Amino acid sequence: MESRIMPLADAVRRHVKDGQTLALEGFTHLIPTAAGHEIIRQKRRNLTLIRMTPDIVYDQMIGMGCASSLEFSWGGNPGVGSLHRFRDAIQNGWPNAVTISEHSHADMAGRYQAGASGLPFSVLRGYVGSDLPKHNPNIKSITCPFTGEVLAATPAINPDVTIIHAQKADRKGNVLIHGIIGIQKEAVLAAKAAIVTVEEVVEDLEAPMNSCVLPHWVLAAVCEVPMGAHPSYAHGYYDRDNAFCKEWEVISRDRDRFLEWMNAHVLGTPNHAQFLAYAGIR
Amino acid sequence: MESRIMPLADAVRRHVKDGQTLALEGFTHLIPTAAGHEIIRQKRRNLTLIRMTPDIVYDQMIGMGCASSLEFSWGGNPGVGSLHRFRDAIQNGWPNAVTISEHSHADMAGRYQAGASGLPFSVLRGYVGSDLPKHNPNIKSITCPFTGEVLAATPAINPDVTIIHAQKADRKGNVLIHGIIGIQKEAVLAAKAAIVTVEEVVEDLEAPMNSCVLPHWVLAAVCEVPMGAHPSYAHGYYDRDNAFCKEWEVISRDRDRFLEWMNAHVLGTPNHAQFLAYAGIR
Amino acid sequence: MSFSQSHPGYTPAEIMTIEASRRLKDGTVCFVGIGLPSAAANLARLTHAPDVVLIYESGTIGAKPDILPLSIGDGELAEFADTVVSVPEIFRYWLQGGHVDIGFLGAAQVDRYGNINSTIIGSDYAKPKVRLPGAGGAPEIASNAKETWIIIKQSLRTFVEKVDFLTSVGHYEGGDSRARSGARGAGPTAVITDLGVLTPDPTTKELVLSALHPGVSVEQARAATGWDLKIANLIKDTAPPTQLELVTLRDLHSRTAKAHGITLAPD
Amino acid sequence: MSFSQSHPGYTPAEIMTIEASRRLKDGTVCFVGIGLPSAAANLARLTHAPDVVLIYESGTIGAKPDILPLSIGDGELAEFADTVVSVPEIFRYWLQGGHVDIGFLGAAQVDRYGNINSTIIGSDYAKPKVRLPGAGGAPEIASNAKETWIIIKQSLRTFVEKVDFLTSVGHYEGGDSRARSGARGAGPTAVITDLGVLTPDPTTKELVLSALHPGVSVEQARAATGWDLKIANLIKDTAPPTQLELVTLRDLHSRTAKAHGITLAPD
Repeated sequence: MESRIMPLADAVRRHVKDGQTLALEGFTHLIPTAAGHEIIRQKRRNLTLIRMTPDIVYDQMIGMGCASSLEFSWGGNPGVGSLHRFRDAIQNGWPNAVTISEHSHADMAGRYQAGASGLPFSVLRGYVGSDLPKHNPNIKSITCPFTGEVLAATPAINPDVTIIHAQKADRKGNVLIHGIIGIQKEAVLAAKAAIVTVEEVVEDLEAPMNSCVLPHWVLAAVCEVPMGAHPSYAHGYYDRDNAFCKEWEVISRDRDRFLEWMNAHVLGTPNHAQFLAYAGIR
Repeated sequence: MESRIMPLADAVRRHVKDGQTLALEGFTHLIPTAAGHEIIRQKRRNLTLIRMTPDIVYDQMIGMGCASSLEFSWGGNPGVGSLHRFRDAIQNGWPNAVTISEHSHADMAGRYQAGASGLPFSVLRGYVGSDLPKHNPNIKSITCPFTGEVLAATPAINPDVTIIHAQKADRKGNVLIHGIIGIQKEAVLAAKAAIVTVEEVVEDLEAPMNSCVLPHWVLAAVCEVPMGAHPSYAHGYYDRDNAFCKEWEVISRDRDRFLEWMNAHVLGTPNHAQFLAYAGIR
Repeated sequence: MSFSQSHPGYTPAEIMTIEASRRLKDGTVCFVGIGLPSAAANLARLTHAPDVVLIYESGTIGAKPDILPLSIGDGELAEFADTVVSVPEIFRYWLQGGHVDIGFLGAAQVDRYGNINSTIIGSDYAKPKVRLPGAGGAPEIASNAKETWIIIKQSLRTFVEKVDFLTSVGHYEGGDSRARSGARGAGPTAVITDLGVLTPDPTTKELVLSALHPGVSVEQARAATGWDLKIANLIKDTAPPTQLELVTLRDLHSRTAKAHGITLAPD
Repeated sequence: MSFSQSHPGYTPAEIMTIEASRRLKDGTVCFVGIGLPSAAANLARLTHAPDVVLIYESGTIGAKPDILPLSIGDGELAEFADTVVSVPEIFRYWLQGGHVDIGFLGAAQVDRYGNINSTIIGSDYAKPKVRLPGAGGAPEIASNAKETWIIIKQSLRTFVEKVDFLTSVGHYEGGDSRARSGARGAGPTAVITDLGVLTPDPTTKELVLSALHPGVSVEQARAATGWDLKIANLIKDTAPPTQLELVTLRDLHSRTAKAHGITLAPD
């Protein structure tokens, strides 16, 4: 059996291609930042990015020209403010035009569930009275065959590639996620291929019986990337870097300053360990 | 705040009424036998019983005349054989006629999920080619508004009362279920009222962060009933009583012997502790 | 300690948070938005409502944060929660399943019927004047909770005749239009601002000024409202903060600032 | 040790279980029914396929029971599993989600196209001759796994021209009717019995006898089949059990009997 454990650069090179639909998921916790940086380094283009809560790493990918489209339900730098690269792309088409497809959290969660469940669509008691369906042709309605009630129906999400970050994997590549687990299990199971970066590879997961475990055989690649979620956090490993999140507000406001920072920190470093060292993080 | 912790007889008296739709769930593990016995003692009638896997306790309730209808997906004495009281009721109307509504496991699970999710129906990639829909008007079809695929659609399950058994509760009535958790969380959240019997009430649940916990405020009653799942098992407390399951095959074959056993063991004892003592169980 | 009206010894943001917190009854199940709703809900929990149940959309049920979360998914929320479930579960089983008493929301704009905008400022969706973060959990919180509360600073910018974009339904077009639209629950039963409290007229469902914070005049409230604000027959006076409320809130904020290592954007 | 054909030193149930186990490749994801499928799958795991992934419908993924479960929800399955999930999750995310390679089923009746009956014996659903336990997980295992295997003792009672009740779809009415019905996966690719193995004709999809266990004749197989059984051009001979297979299977059964405190119904 070929090992699923490999360097992140190899996993991205092997599985992430131009023009794909990509979900880097994480709900404030466990955001796969290192994987996003590697996609920027490998200069992937024309990606359709999906995420419930696009934040700094999607701002970076959009600003560096990786994305042509974004599907989301809440975009911002949590607790800080707006995503300036995201706004610049939508409002001014810089560095390229990015189309958006906008949903609600409940809907996105249901759509991932449908994707993970092998169903073509999701049913939701939602969008009542909202203007969102007027601007999103993917929000349709469906009638209950028993009660006659009309509900919202939206297409399942089945990304070409889902990437998430987790606390640990064992040597076979079984992964344990712990704490705020978000939408990660669904995003992985819905994908055609899934990459997981982890804080560490251990001998024994020591997973409680009913915890959130992803068996190695649903994963395409598992990559050991310590602090791979920075500036997000990994429960039990390190806290959120709130100072960096505030700093990003300043870096990202200006196109030149953004490019300068990305060139030096991301394109100028060969991998996440070097990025952390260069940025002086821990 | 009124305490949810009360004797089982009080909980059944307060919440279980003739003619209701009732789900006593448990998937081989944690079957709420003591609660079923209490319903028999209180002589509830005309119940619509729902359960994915009706086994001994439903055989007893049906044989004692509590049920007029049964909704299920697999009925048997696991590892042993048939349910004789269930068969006698269906085939011969003894002690009263019982109508059945038959589904598959995947469908029942989805229907409970829909019920827990506040949706009126469930969508399933199922029953393809099967004769079951011919005999069950509740299995309809629905067309995906995006792909045009035709899928099965079935009504949500929302029992009047769901009863489950779990390992432990704290003094507020928060419940931890551990091991094979089956459909219990969905059955509880889908119900108008939920009763949980537990092996023990403890100071601290010591629940792992992402484990299956039911907060006290979704429960109508929590009852401490040690060995309340016998002859089923409670992971971490006691094993399945396979000898009793085999013995039930003999007791239940014959109407008179069945009635004699139920009269002596269940109607003849005031509660589960006395039942266990009378039956010489542990 | 007494509070004079001219130098009340507390800020408008504080009285807004405190007044919102007072309304949260012990034992209520509250689906909490980040920011002001979270501050008010936790103040309630730390004062008169120790058994209020706080649910955050990140999946934390019965959260008891000792510091205010900076984001909806902070580890602090998980650490002391009764249980932590997945995001689809929180929206499907707990919110849509009908287990939430109060949906507690912030907003960028609110209109006379309590409809919420958190999507764009401007009239053209494709070319917005300001692109806001988007819907998040709000549309389904607003249409599935048993009732909704909105907490927002009152100004001509935020209190508009008609929202630029209807993200999350309130009383929709007034009257019984909300119920006819298929939304569940009572909709917005209170809009708590830095000036006072608005509640819907029982028939028209238009938001009516029904309480004023100490020292605030009806004229101030009218001036900060983008429609012809109706005033309740009997206007209540919000009680000034108690010492306990103020100290608890300030302690909470100072613990929060210290823990996060940064000063939060002011409420 | 050698096995003579007249006194082969093993039972028909044993060679059936062993032959089924041999077909399970290491690393395969197998959704396992209770009874014979479970015995065969665990024998494979204990011999040539240590990394076979066993999923039981009770929610246990990567189960590694040391004794055979008496029921689909035995604690033994949970104790050594990689993870234990809820029943809706197992059916929706794992089976319907398309992650199962082999759906391994038992049956009360199977017909010439590999359709399964586990509902009733008799022609009248309302008044059956025998009421069987019912569908359980089988209909969706049969229509969602990448392929299906059926393990069943072959007799005129079990091998019928047409099932009394079609619980779970096989090759339906033959030809391409399965694919047209909307079922996913290849359907039954093997029916393993106590006499031999049947596999579908590539075009008609009718089950054809393609292997015989040691000492069993074509005539015996025909006599135990309720339709005009077709025979493959080249019939394979099942290899007799190896010492390792037989000892492992018997140890498994004896550990099982001892642990459950009762003798299981014979396979």
